[in-house]
Amino acid sequence: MTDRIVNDFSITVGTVNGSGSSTANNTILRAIFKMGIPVSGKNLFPSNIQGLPTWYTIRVNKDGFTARRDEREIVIAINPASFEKDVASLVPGGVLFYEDSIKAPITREDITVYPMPIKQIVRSDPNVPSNLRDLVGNMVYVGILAQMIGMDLETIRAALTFHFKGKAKPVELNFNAASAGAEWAKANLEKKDPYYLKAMSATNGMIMADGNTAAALGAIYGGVQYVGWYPITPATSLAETLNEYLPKLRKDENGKATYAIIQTEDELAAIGSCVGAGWAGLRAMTSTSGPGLSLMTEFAGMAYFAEVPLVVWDIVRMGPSTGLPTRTSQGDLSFVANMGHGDTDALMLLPGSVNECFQFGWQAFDIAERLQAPVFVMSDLDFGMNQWMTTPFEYPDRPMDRGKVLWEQDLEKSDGKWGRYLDVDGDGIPYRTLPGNRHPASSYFTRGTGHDEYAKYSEEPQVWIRMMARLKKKYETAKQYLPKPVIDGSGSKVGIIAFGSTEPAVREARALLAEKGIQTDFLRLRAIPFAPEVTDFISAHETVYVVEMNRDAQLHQMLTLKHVPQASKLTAIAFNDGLPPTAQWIFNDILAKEEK
Amino acid sequence: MTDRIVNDFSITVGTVNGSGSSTANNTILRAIFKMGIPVSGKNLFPSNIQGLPTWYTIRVNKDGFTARRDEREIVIAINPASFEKDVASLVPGGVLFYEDSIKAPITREDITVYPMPIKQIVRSDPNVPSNLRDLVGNMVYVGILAQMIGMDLETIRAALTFHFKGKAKPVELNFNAASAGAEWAKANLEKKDPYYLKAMSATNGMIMADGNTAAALGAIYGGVQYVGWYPITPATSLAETLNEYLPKLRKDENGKATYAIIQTEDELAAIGSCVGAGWAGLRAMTSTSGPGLSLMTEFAGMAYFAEVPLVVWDIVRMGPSTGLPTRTSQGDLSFVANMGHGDTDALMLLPGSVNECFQFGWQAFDIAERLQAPVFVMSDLDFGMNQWMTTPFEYPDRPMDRGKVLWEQDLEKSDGKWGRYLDVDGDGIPYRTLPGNRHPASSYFTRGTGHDEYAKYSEEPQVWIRMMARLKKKYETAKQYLPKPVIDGSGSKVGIIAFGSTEPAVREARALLAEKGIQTDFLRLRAIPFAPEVTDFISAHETVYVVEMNRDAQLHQMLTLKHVPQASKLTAIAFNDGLPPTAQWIFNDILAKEEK
Amino acid sequence: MAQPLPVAGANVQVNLTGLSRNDYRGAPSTLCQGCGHNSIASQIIAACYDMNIVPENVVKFSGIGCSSKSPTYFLGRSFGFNSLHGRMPSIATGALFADRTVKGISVSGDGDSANIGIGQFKHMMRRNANMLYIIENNGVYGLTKGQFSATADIGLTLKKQGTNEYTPIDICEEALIANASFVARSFAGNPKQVKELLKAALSHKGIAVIDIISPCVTFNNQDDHLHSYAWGKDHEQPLQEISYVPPREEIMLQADMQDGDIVEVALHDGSLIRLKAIDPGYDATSKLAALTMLEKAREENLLVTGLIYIDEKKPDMIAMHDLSDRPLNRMTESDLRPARETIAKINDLMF
Amino acid sequence: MAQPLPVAGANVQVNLTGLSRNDYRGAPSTLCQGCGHNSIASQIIAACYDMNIVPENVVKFSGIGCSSKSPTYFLGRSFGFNSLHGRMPSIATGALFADRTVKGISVSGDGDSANIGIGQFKHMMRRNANMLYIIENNGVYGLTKGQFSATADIGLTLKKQGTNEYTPIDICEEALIANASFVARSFAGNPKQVKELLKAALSHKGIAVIDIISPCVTFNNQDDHLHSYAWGKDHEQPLQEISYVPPREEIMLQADMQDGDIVEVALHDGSLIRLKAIDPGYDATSKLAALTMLEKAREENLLVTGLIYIDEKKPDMIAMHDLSDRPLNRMTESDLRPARETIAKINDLMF
Ligand SMILES: Cc1ncc(C[n+]2csc(CCOP(=O)(O)OP(=O)(O)O)c2C)c(N)n1
Ligand SMILES: Cc1ncc(C[n+]2csc(CCOP(=O)(O)OP(=O)(O)O)c2C)c(N)n1
Ligand code: SF4
Ligand code: SF4
Ligand SMILES: [Mg+2]
Ligand SMILES: [Mg+2]
Repeated sequence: MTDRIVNDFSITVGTVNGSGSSTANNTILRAIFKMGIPVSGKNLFPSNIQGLPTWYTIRVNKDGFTARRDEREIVIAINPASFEKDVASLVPGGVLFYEDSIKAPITREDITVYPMPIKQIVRSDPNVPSNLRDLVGNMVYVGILAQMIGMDLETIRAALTFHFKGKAKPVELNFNAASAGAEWAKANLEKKDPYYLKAMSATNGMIMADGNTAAALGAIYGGVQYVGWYPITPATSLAETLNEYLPKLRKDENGKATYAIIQTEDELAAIGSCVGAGWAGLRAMTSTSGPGLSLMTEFAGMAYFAEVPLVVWDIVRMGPSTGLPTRTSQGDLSFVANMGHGDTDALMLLPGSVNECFQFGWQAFDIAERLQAPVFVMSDLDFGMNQWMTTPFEYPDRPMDRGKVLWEQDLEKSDGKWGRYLDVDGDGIPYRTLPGNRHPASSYFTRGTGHDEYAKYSEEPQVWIRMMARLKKKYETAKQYLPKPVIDGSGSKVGIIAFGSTEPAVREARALLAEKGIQTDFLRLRAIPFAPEVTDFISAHETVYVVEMNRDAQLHQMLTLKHVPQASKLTAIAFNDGLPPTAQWIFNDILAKEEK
Repeated sequence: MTDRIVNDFSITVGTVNGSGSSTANNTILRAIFKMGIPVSGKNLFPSNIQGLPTWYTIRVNKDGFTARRDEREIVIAINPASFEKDVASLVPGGVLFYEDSIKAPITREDITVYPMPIKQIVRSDPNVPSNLRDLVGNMVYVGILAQMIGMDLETIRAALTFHFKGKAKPVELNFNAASAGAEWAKANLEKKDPYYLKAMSATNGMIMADGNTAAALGAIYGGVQYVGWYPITPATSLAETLNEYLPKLRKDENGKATYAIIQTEDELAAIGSCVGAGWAGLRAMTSTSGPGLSLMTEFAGMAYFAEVPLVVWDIVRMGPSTGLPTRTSQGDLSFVANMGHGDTDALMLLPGSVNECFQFGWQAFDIAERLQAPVFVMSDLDFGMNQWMTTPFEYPDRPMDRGKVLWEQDLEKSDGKWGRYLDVDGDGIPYRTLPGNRHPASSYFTRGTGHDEYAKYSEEPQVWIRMMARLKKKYETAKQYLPKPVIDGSGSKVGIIAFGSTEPAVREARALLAEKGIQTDFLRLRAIPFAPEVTDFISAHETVYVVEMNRDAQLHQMLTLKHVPQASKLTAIAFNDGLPPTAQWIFNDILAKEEK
Repeated sequence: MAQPLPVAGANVQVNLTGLSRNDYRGAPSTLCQGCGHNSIASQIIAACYDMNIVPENVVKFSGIGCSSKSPTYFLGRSFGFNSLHGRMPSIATGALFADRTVKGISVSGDGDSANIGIGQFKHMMRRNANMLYIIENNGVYGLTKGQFSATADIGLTLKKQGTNEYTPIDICEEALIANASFVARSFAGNPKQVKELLKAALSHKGIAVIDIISPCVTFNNQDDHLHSYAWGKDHEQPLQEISYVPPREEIMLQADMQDGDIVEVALHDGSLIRLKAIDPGYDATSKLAALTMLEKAREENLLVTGLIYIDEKKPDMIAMHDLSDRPLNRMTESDLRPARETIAKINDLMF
Repeated sequence: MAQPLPVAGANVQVNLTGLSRNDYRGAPSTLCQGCGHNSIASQIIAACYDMNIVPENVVKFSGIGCSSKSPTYFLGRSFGFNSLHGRMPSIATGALFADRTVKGISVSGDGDSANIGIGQFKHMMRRNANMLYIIENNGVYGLTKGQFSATADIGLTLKKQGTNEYTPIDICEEALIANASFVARSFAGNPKQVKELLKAALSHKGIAVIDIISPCVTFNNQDDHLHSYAWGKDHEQPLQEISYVPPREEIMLQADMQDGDIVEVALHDGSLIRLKAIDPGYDATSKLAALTMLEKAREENLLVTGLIYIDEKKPDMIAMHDLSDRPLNRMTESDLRPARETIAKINDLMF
């Protein structure tokens, strides 16, 4: 037998959706996390509710590289429909756990095979009601796996207790099933494979959360007051989390709501109501994905032009069109950058971790109100719907920035003299008043049509030019309010620019490249328009690889346009098949280009 | 008195909309055209129905330069509200005709002034019913102008006969008013200004038409079968012209319609119904402008991805948002190029004359069906709603291209074997069948979600990659089916690239530059994606100015991205205040840059 | 709360809030002369003046169209939002959460609300926001020069459009079956009724829809078709004579109300709508009666006007959301950001 | 015209077109077990088989949702278009002009047609396209995991959503007042009625709406709320016993139809719907009766099912557009491009 392989492998569970296996799979993930071992879990699920093949991939890595890998060392095969494919997907020397009622032949000789009599084991527990047997059965494979790779049963209990919010009954039921599995394995299986878990302390002080939860919580700490939304995968859970936590965190002195959430009739109304709320002075947000975003186009253009603050979370899924609703992508950048007819500009925030989903959750409102503009936060399905390790969420480190708002007393001071679209401060950002202001000079008339500095309708050519030039200026000003890129480097010749959920894969790819002698610096972009630091980074490197998950190298295009004289340095590493990227893919592609 | 200035000046009528002056103004335009003198007319109107200031500008130019000019040699001032501004707008030495009931003081000494007692003259004709006096009054200034600058009264009659479709009564009524005006002027006004018209034969064999009419007629000759539309300025008249001409030109043997036109409930339904019709094998089109286009985003993405042919006419007006509904722009390029979430591509046709509006009217269908994709024809308000001189419309010079469609007999031959998204020919374009095909193997299931070569739903990563790569290939193939650029040049160092309605201004600016010793070559772009000729043109020049009507130099950006190594050659000449560009503006800008 | 502008000169007549009629006007209209929309704007001005409404307590909303322009022409001292075609309801929904003491007055057109906007219209009814929703219904698209709207008469022939083949949408029926809490119909040619209905609607808490037939004199004013002044004059049949009795006013029957079948409806603010039934027995609190009446009116080719339906008990949007009594848009960080100590608890809730 | 596939083996039962029931099936369902939508798909298969419909003569349309997936699961030999959320009606509108001999069968959900799609739904009714329009109504969004739709019961409490405060939209009322020409309601738990109504609807020329209560067993199947099997079973009250009599079949009363109040409605293709009134005197040709019945059913908390309204005389979309008798999508250049000589005339029409 080969040497032990400890805390460095991937586990894939092949099952069907709607079968309750997500509890089991999350339990494995959490149990490993509780053992202090860096871990990640990715759910690869179909766009339906019940009965189709689903895979859950867990990566355990002692060095903290938790990007998805294509290689599967351990496969737990529960689904007869995908069995053949699942078996074939194992690396040589890999391990197959399988539900022993699957009768398909296993022809591979290079793997270790453990059959699991799950149904039998469940039936042997008289405490499991017959209608729950299938559900609870999933915990049996958790127990068997635990026994075979050395997962701590107590961490399983902790995971279950969390999952069932402490409710003793389901915890016991499920824990017993896991224990039964473990006992059975102990008695019946002989360890023949090299894969082991061993407790560490690498996750101490960390938490696990998904990006949508983090975003929703961040928004609550950002003082969100209005949510207009429409369900769509993978954005739904963001609004549903607001629904869950807002009532707990945000009541006034009389126990009444300081916010309103409306599930509108569609996405046009979702963003429309945010435009209304943002205009009227509420911190307004919506969350959506591709098709919904496309429907928001007309209002996005209006919010840009009438200068209304609001926040749009785009949890990107694979487009174009309905595309792959349950697959991840970074393919909406170009669209958002040009969202709406006529000349526009867009402010985009690009969170690069679940913790940043929380941070940008509150910061997005400050930015939107400061700049009186829609802010698009570009998350994705991988962030939004998967559990990630993260440092704990931190309380906002600065007071809210409500931007330039004039109330009654301000107008009294200025004798009621003000102009809604007047560039008083020379930064392109005008002042605004809010409905409900009772000063008789407070009101103005808002429109998406041409208007002058005093919000009066105007078709004057010069007025139009002035307003559009001021908007351009405002988007220049924006750069100082946007999160700066995060740069990790020490003067290498090769630079990498990436953003969002590719971060772990890029980090790991850099390590792989370093092993080959290729040192790289890394700029993680956090906002568009680009900060000056981005230009400096490009200037400071001989080659800059731009890594992203889309077909057309959208960020690469945007960087090229802004850095024409240096454009030849910029090399696109763009690929998108719906799966989170692997470090290997990035590594291979850069290596090939470096060796050319 | 200075020398005569013959056939080279601009006339502006300052009036109010809804007052019936458009008949009068069009009459002037047409009468001059009938005199064989090159002429253009631009209506500068507000976004309401009645009572606000409106200007109609006519440019007469013997050399055929008919772009708008800022300079006004002759002003006819009918509107008291804009009187002061109108008087101020005259060039020194200019001529003011004004309604003499306007009592404002005229302080300028450097102009010739002709008061016009319009009301009196109208009242003196007992044949004019009192309720028509205001309307007919407009013709009085036409007559006075005619008399003073030497416009032929018979050409006025010809223009009126056309306008009233030969109906004798209104023709007489209006003609008499013009005659009365002319007679009055002859008797009472003494010519003191230098501006004269003189008959030429420069417009022989030409016609006058607006771009929307041309587009509609072109579409009819292209066999349009389905029109789903929603009213919006400046696109409305396109669909209304289809409404007018289709019944005349397109009945079957029983007098029944071979087409359907539906004014849908909104633009989502307009394009949606075109997607349905195009999918089912009809030549389908819609026409819209900015706000409507934004609403079409989700369907545009679907048509791209599900590969449905249809034609969208975008009669561009000033955006973003509702913007300036009655002002012109070329500001939708970037939006259309990125229309829809996810990775997309767009086919755009860019007509550069009213005649090309007709040509692209029919060609767009061939291209859409050949490529199984939406085709966006980017016209604008200046084309769409103004009268332009043009060579006559020509009958299509080639048979219809219905693209790759399989009917019953085709499937019989292939034994029913085919795949909707199979790249049989290696050009990225698959074959399709149409509902109503009765072969039992003909049907397939269309969706905006991921699908394989046989149109089956698929979430397979490799399938997705394959399909998206084939789409990319298809858009490469597209170049050979799109209209090539028109190039005018002879090896100058300086090139100009422009498209659409800026053509006359560019042409004139080139003449002005040539006078300054700057020879230029001109590439008029007619389609996106770019043909190889565009690249050749850029390669062949030292400097290339990209002229366009928008703030952000959108075409310049697109050219830059496709020509990064040569990008430093490309210089943006971009400006958009809602008015059609003048040659002077282009000339000044290029000259300043050339002299730097 | 209000800060009324000083009244210029002593001889200007003012209402109880110290404002003159002028303070309720807006910019001069740029609509066509004779357009029904202008006459409605005048009645809005009159109703607000009569009701002593403080303009700063109102927010105006509209979509796109000639009708949707009209908020520019009244209540120049109120905030206004001329939004997108067909999307006014969504804008209003969000905005009306900002300050619950502010009343919404919105104007839309038949194209705006029955064509492109019918979806937002229907769902706005369900939310029952505290807003007067006027549809200035002329059967055509005025601003784009005379295409059929969804309320156009079947068989109507227009110049460039040919003949309308589609059965019209009845805005009041649409509002009713979507459970709107106040539904009325009126006619721009009957300004007195328009005004009284506006007052009643402004006192209603929740969504108040008034479908006002408002002829487009430029594109659709054919004597033999609904949406013309002539047809309206000939075929109008008011359901009731309506008078609005402000809160705290002595409740006394006016002379012309003495005989006949008088019904009074109490509104939440203490005001009353007094209805002298012309169609005796018509019960404006019954949805079924309302639907029946509308269907019969359609069959008999009548323009029945008046208060069609009212439900004073339906909770409005603010109540449904159990909203704070304080205006949300005046809340500050201390109201909106959970206390520092909560963050640890939140982290504990994660795994 | 049809090219029926050869039938495998002699013992397979076939209908008059020579097709077996299998020829009407689609791909295996990927919906949840027990989902109402599956049972409706089975009845579509059964009805089409019984009616000897040639699958190639049908085009399927849907929006997005669990319900909208179901066209994959029936009539695998028909063309189909799974379109965008809420936008099926527009797709169908355009497509149904292509070949007038093709019948549309569409499936939508309550979210798809009453929330995002209510606008397209309403305007589809007005166009009266020749299409069966099924709404598989479960009061929730199934595919996005159980949010309230616009048809959700007021007071319904769902896991993550809390309690629904909004009054529901009644799809049949919506269809009726938009002047749909065929409106019915049924219940997935009453497959026999579903099937007969489907047959009647498929024979109707024009838009035929069937609102079918189709429980979502995963997210909304609470015994005490509409949209559950249990509630439906307890509260269903059929208006009639319905049987569909194909054209040319001998018209004979079946035994169980012998007594009672029998009404027959003739459809354009010569078939009949035979209604044995359970609610005697109910007149399915009266819009007012239909509205009254629906309002009463709502008040009395009943699930009234059956044929609610039918108007066989309303011209359908093809007729309204005076369309050629030949399929438009088989026309060629000679039909579609005006003759060469016309171009000179056109140029003459310009100035
Ligand atoms: C998305 C969009 N589509 C089309 C238009 C063009 N448009 C402006 S007003 C209007 C119709 C208005 O009709 P209605 O609401 O009845 O108002 P009216 O002018 O008759 O008062 C249309 C179609 C637009 N502004 N936006
Ligand atoms: C534009 C858009 N918004 C949102 C979605 C996400 N979505 C998919 S199905 C669905 C709801 C479907 O509900 P319903 O029509 O009732 O069908 P059911 O699943 O209940 O049968 C939603 C919101 C989408 N696909 N497109
Ligand atoms: S066009 Fe019609 S609706 Fe518009 S302002 Fe004129 S009369 Fe009124
Ligand atoms: S989630 Fe509900 S609607 Fe969707 S398939 Fe399952 S039971 Fe049917
Ligand atoms: Mg209207
Ligand atoms: Mg549903």
